[in-house]
Amino acid sequence: MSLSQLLLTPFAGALLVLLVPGNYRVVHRFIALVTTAITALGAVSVFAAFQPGIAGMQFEEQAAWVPAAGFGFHLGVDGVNIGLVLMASLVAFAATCVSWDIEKQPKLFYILLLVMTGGALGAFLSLDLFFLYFFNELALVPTFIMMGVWGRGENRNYATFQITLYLTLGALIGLSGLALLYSQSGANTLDWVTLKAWLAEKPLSGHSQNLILPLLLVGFGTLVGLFPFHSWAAPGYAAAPSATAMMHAGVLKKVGLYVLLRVALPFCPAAMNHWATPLAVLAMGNVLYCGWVALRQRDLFLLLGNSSLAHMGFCFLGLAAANVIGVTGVVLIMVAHGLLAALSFGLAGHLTKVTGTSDIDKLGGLLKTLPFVGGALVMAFLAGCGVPGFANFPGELTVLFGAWKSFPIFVILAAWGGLLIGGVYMLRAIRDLLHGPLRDGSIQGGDAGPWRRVPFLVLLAALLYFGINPGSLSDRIAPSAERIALVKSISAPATVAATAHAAH
Amino acid sequence: MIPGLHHYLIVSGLLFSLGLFGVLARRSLLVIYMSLELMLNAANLALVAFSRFNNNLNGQVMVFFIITVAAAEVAVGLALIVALYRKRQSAHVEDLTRLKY
Amino acid sequence: MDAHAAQHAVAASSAFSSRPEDLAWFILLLPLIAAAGIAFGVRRSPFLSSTLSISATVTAFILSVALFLAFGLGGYASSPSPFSWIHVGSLNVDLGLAVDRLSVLMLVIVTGVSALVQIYSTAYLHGDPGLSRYFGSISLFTFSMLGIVLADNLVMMFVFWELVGVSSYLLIGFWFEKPSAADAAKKAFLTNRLGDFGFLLGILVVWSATGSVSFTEIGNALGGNPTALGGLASIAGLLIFCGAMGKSAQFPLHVWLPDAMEGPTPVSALIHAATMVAAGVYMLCRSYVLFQAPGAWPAHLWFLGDITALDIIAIIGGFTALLAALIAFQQDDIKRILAYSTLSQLGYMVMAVGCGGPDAAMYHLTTHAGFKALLFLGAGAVIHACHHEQDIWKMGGLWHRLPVTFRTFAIGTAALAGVPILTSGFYSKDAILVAALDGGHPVLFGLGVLVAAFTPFYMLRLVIVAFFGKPRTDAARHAHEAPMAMTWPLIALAIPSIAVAWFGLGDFLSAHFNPHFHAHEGGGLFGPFNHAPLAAVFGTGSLIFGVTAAFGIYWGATTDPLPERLGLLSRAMRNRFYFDEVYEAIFVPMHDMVGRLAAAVDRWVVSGLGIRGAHGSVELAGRALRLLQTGNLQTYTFLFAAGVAVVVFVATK
Amino acid sequence: MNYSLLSLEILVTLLGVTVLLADLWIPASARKLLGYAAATGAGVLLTYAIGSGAPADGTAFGGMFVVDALSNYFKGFFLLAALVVLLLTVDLSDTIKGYAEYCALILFATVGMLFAASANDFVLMFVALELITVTFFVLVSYDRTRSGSLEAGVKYLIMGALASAFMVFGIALIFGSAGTTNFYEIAAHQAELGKSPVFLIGLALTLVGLGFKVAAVPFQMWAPDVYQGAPPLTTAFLATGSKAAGFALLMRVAFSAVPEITAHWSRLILVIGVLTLLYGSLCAIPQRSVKRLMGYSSIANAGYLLLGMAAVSLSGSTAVLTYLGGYIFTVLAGFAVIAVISSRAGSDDVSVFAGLGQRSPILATGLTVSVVSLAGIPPMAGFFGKFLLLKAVANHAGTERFFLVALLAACVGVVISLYYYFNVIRSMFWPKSVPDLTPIAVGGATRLALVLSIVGVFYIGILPNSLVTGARQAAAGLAPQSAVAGHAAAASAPAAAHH
Repeated sequence: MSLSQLLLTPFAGALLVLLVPGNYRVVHRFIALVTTAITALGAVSVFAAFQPGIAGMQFEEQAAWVPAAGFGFHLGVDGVNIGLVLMASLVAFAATCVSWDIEKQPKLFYILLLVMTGGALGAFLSLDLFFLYFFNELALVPTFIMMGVWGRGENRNYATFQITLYLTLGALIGLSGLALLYSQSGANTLDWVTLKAWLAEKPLSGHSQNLILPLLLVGFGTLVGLFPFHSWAAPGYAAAPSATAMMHAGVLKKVGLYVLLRVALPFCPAAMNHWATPLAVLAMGNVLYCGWVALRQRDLFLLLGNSSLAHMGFCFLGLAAANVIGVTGVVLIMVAHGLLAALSFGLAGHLTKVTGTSDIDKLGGLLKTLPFVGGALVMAFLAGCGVPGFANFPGELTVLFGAWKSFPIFVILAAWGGLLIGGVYMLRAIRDLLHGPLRDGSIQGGDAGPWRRVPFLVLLAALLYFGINPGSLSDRIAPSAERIALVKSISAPATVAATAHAAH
Repeated sequence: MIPGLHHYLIVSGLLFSLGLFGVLARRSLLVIYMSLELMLNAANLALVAFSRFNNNLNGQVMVFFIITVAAAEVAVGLALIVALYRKRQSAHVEDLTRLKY
Repeated sequence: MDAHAAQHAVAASSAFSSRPEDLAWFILLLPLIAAAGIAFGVRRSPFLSSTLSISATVTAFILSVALFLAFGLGGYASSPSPFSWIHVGSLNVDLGLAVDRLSVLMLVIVTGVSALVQIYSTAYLHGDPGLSRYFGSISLFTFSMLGIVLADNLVMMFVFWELVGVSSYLLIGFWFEKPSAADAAKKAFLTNRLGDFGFLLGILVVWSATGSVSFTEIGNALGGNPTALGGLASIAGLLIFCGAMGKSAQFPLHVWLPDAMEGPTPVSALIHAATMVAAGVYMLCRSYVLFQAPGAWPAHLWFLGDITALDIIAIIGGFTALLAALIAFQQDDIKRILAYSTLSQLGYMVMAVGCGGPDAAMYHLTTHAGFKALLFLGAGAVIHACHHEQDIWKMGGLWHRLPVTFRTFAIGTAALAGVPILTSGFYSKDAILVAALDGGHPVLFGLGVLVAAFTPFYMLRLVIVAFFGKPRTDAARHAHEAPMAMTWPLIALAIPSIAVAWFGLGDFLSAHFNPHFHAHEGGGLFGPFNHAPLAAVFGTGSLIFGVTAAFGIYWGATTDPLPERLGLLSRAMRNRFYFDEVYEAIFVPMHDMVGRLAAAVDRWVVSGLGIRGAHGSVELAGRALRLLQTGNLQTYTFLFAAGVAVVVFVATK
Repeated sequence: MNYSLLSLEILVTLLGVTVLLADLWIPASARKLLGYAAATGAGVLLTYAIGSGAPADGTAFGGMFVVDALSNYFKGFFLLAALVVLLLTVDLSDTIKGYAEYCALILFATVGMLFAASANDFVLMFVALELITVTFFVLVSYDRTRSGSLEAGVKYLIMGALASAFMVFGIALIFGSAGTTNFYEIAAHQAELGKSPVFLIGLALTLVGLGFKVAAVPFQMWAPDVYQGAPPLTTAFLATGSKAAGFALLMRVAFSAVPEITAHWSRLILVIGVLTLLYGSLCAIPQRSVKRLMGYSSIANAGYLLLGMAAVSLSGSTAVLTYLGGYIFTVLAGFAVIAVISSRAGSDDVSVFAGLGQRSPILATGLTVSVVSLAGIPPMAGFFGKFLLLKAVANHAGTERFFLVALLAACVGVVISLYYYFNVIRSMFWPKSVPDLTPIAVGGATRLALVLSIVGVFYIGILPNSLVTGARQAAAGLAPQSAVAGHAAAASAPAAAHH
């Protein structure tokens, strides 16, 4: 399956759903499900066909689009995005599965979901930064609409308003950054490969870099929920329907990081060095501050939202480290967290549907009545506090290793946040939600039936596979990471004096 | 003494300001409209003066255009104002504030 | 990269070649397979689950013994070529197995105890609805534990370290509906996490200094340049030790172990006697090479002078041993007495490592694994017999009602107390005392002797109160012997408690740590008295002292006479010296307070002022600005003229 | 002289006259035919204009009238706007008193726009503008029964007359100081003219007149009232044709008459642009009347376009032209729907659009596409246009703080605009209160017009290449080289950004 076919599948599906009259609800669901399933299989095949150990792009496809303005349609995967593509398509499939019983305007819902999927895939696949942005916007808009229409909770309108405002502004600021890149580079193109070659010849002036990087960091950082631009995230996910939360928290959120990896790191190296420490500080804001906020949350979705923000902190730390280990770690986390976030929000959604509340204080002992969902949720929570065997662990470990040389103190803080703060709120959630005696009113329905388990099992399987065998990812990532990393692979062993000095 | 270009310009400038003042200060649509015509004529005066002193007739051609256009404008304008008066029994700007904010 | 790929291929091809050490792979994976089989296959049937799990473990045990005999005695370290786990830049982590004397010995212990415990559990937990889950978790635990044992690099050890934490979390919280159990599980996991935090940092320090995480490579690096760790040598050692502190429940992280007794008793026998808690000590021995490096401190910690990491470890160990023993004096819950005794013994082992006697520590670990598991299982049998009564003062006179349990329990006690010649405990404890002497720690030696006197005291207190005298409750009165499935694991465990000593295990271990080691002539059963009479005599003396004291105080007692004799001190002992209270009072509120603060800031400042503020001001600006559009032509013309003025002014300026 | 250059203008005039005369014979019952005829005529002329019939470049009336890439580019869009609006009139013909005259006036206004596109002399510029304005006085107040319409008409009349008074005075001063009113001749002497304050004042006053046309702050006051009061179709034509004509002239004057002075004024234009877009976006937030909302939105869009002009670069002008192209389709699609609904309901309050999703999918689609495109969201035309504009501004943001600020202000403006645009969508598909759900019948002509504009919006959004190429040629024909040179002096933009 070629990349363009992979990209077109969801849109084709959306068109198909559009053509089927509104009252054939089952057909809509079926089409959506099949489409995403095909997409997922295609992504798996691409992932399998992808050759590890090659740094450059693979399966490239190119077409002129607006030569007058220097935009082209350019698809391709390297180590940085191949894993994300796979993750995105898996999550999309899961999201379609969990939205099986959408009652209100299912047709529109599935169309939006498919457009969202296509947009996300397009953002990850496009090597022309214009199209990257284009597809990202294309995927964001359905998010807002889905939240506004199918969202839950009384303050969903405000949450929708907030997330729309935040993400659009963030995206636009990021876009300004890209536009500046376009003009400052003088390459008269936004094609990443061309730019990379061009800027290798004549890099951006320090002035331009210091102009572009802040815009990129603030803009795309906002899309990721970089502290202090994060407050849209938790309430947003609390208000979003499961599928939307899964897609956004899992997939779309990563686009921001992806752009930072692709653009900020290789194109603004000097500025990146200059901004590394502030960025690391903000990363601590995510890891510690959001972690502490999560400690206080008594709403399941708010808890998950804040914890996913905390995870993003590790990504920013790796980004700040900017060496091949850190970058690889960032990508590992992006993939892992995508799967994990989707899993958690999917399960939380199911749980909320069954029990009718997401208030942890009203629930308890659910493991008894919902063995599958409960068990899966336990696994999700454990994965969330960095337990080995799940994909998050190697990612966070790698980031810590990568950042150790540059930011020992921040690594110590991050380890504290990940191992302890994370452990505390995750285990507290298990304790209050699943363990202990059954609370009254917790139960109105049953566990997930065999079919309902499929999405969760798929995500869990992926999490475990990459957790047990992270090499399958890292061997693909590392060579490409080497290309965009600033600090090339650390020469070991470093001088002990330096380390000793750095550590204190 | 022989009036020079600047004399004409000063007069036309005065006329223009007069017209503008009328537009800004008066309440009756008709008066305002007359003041506007005054402003146009101030421009005409300036044009004529310029073309006379630059020995360049284009300016006077322009004047003819302006007069014609102004005539058309007046025709339409007065028709409108009359129609409005018929409708509201008033041609005062302060009665003309249904569309706002 | 290609190099890695090639290596990877080699690994894959050669991993299961016919070399004996490759058996280790099967030993490691069997329990995992069992766990997976239970999770995805026979979950529905408790019987199948237990059978699957037990058979897997037993097979693993047999293989371990085979491996032990195959070359364990030959004693050469070797490791199957690794699978690549993650290779990025200078971070290379392989999943390789270290198969040497240490690990094969541990393999035998872990698989053996695990097998017995599982057999025992079939009867102990008979009819429990969660039985399949239980066996699944226990298989997972066994797998993780074996992983720790076999890991040949720090990261892999950390991975399985965490997994052990998780699986013990599942086991302790097996009865998760019980709030106390759920809390205990949480506490155990988080306390361990605190230790792991240090462990992880330790790994980072070592990696950045030596450029590798593999034990052999680190060993080579340090061998080539002993000061490779530079100023961080001692710090690194202590950080690694933090991990041990967590798992082996050393002061100040010891608080989780007693609470962990909320889990099913067999679990306590497995986790809190033989395996998990031993992991800390094992890890210290495994990474002993780090501690042999000359200690050094960063510049501004100069005041620590030439105190080495080992010294600190020894002190912590000794202190834990004493503290736990004292607390054990005044516990009434049979399992808690054993728990604190375990703490005390672990402190002993850690102290041994600190005194430079890892072989002694491993020796005691081995013997202790046997008899402490025995004691726990025995306690389980007692509890089972007394309908889940755990207070020893509510028992009494059980010795003739539970003959098998009593005899085996007595043997266990003897071994723990260290009865000379007969029991294994004597030799291993003696080894530790010797290590303390040789290591030049007279104070710690004295402390060791003291603990050696306390141990028989509180154990005999338990035995006398629980098994002798008159039954004090109906439960005790109608107690009856446990079924076969429970009794013969006791018997099976009783054997090593006596017999281990006869195979010169100590020399076997010493030879591992010290290549130039050759056994003392005139070894055998009376060896200790020959070559280190001081330690042996003191050990025996302390035993006699403890025993007499115990008989003197408790023989025939119906209530505990100590409180009025010791008064305040005994209250403190009873309340575990208030450690939990202090922690509850400090750490938990600290994080919660910060959390509350952060949440408030997030709610009111960031999203409150930031977002709602921006939103409000924009909306307000809109509503204000549109008022300009009065609809009055006069306003319009005026603004127009003003605009013209401004534009003309700016344009011509 | 070569009349073929004026062929379009002549033909459209004839078409208008024909419609007027035909009205005398055709029975009232068959009035629709007039609309169809006018529309078909416009359509034919459109195909003729963008097809082979496009006259070769050249000048007439002694250089007053020029035909070049720019004029052809705009003329295409003027005819298109006329065509769509005329199509829309067909189904509403019963509601329009004096239908034939209405069509004819639209055509005459179109003639004015065509001339404007070709004006190369201040005199012709004035005449063309007045032709447009005076026609629109009538068109705006055409619905004489509604006092709103009359009020709007009078307001437009007064403000328009005021603007043209200033402009005429300005032209007088220009003539006085330059001795000519021809753009090329002025361009030739702009160096010394740039120093004469009289000339600068005159130029400023002239630009004021154009600023009024495009509704730029501080000359935007009329726009909301007129947009709201005028008949919807008039508003549609006002928002597309008239505005585009304003920009056509603005670009001519700025880039082919006085490029260097424009380069010096780029900051002034930039500031005006920022104020305009912020004013439009902010005031639009609390609006209930959709037509008034569109009025403010058109102010905001004028702001974005001015930013593009302020860049004073080829890429900037290209962006402006591209954006205008997409904007015309977008606005037409929106007003098509507004016209149908408001003429049905007699009101244009947002609540009238409630539940449109169920009532008439095609209308709902039309308005949604329009609004979403206005909000600048892919894959609509608005997105690409805005992107090009931001890019053009960004070209200088590297060197000039002003432009960086403008860039961020534009971002903020877009975000604000999302807010009110999505209100419209929400009320269409997810109304707060349950509206009447009687389906709305949509006539064939309206459908055609809608489909035309919707397809246009998507086409430009997804395959913008042809449009961008055209716009680029048009901008290049605008003597941009000197503009670039002038600009390079003023803002020293990286040369690579221009080609």
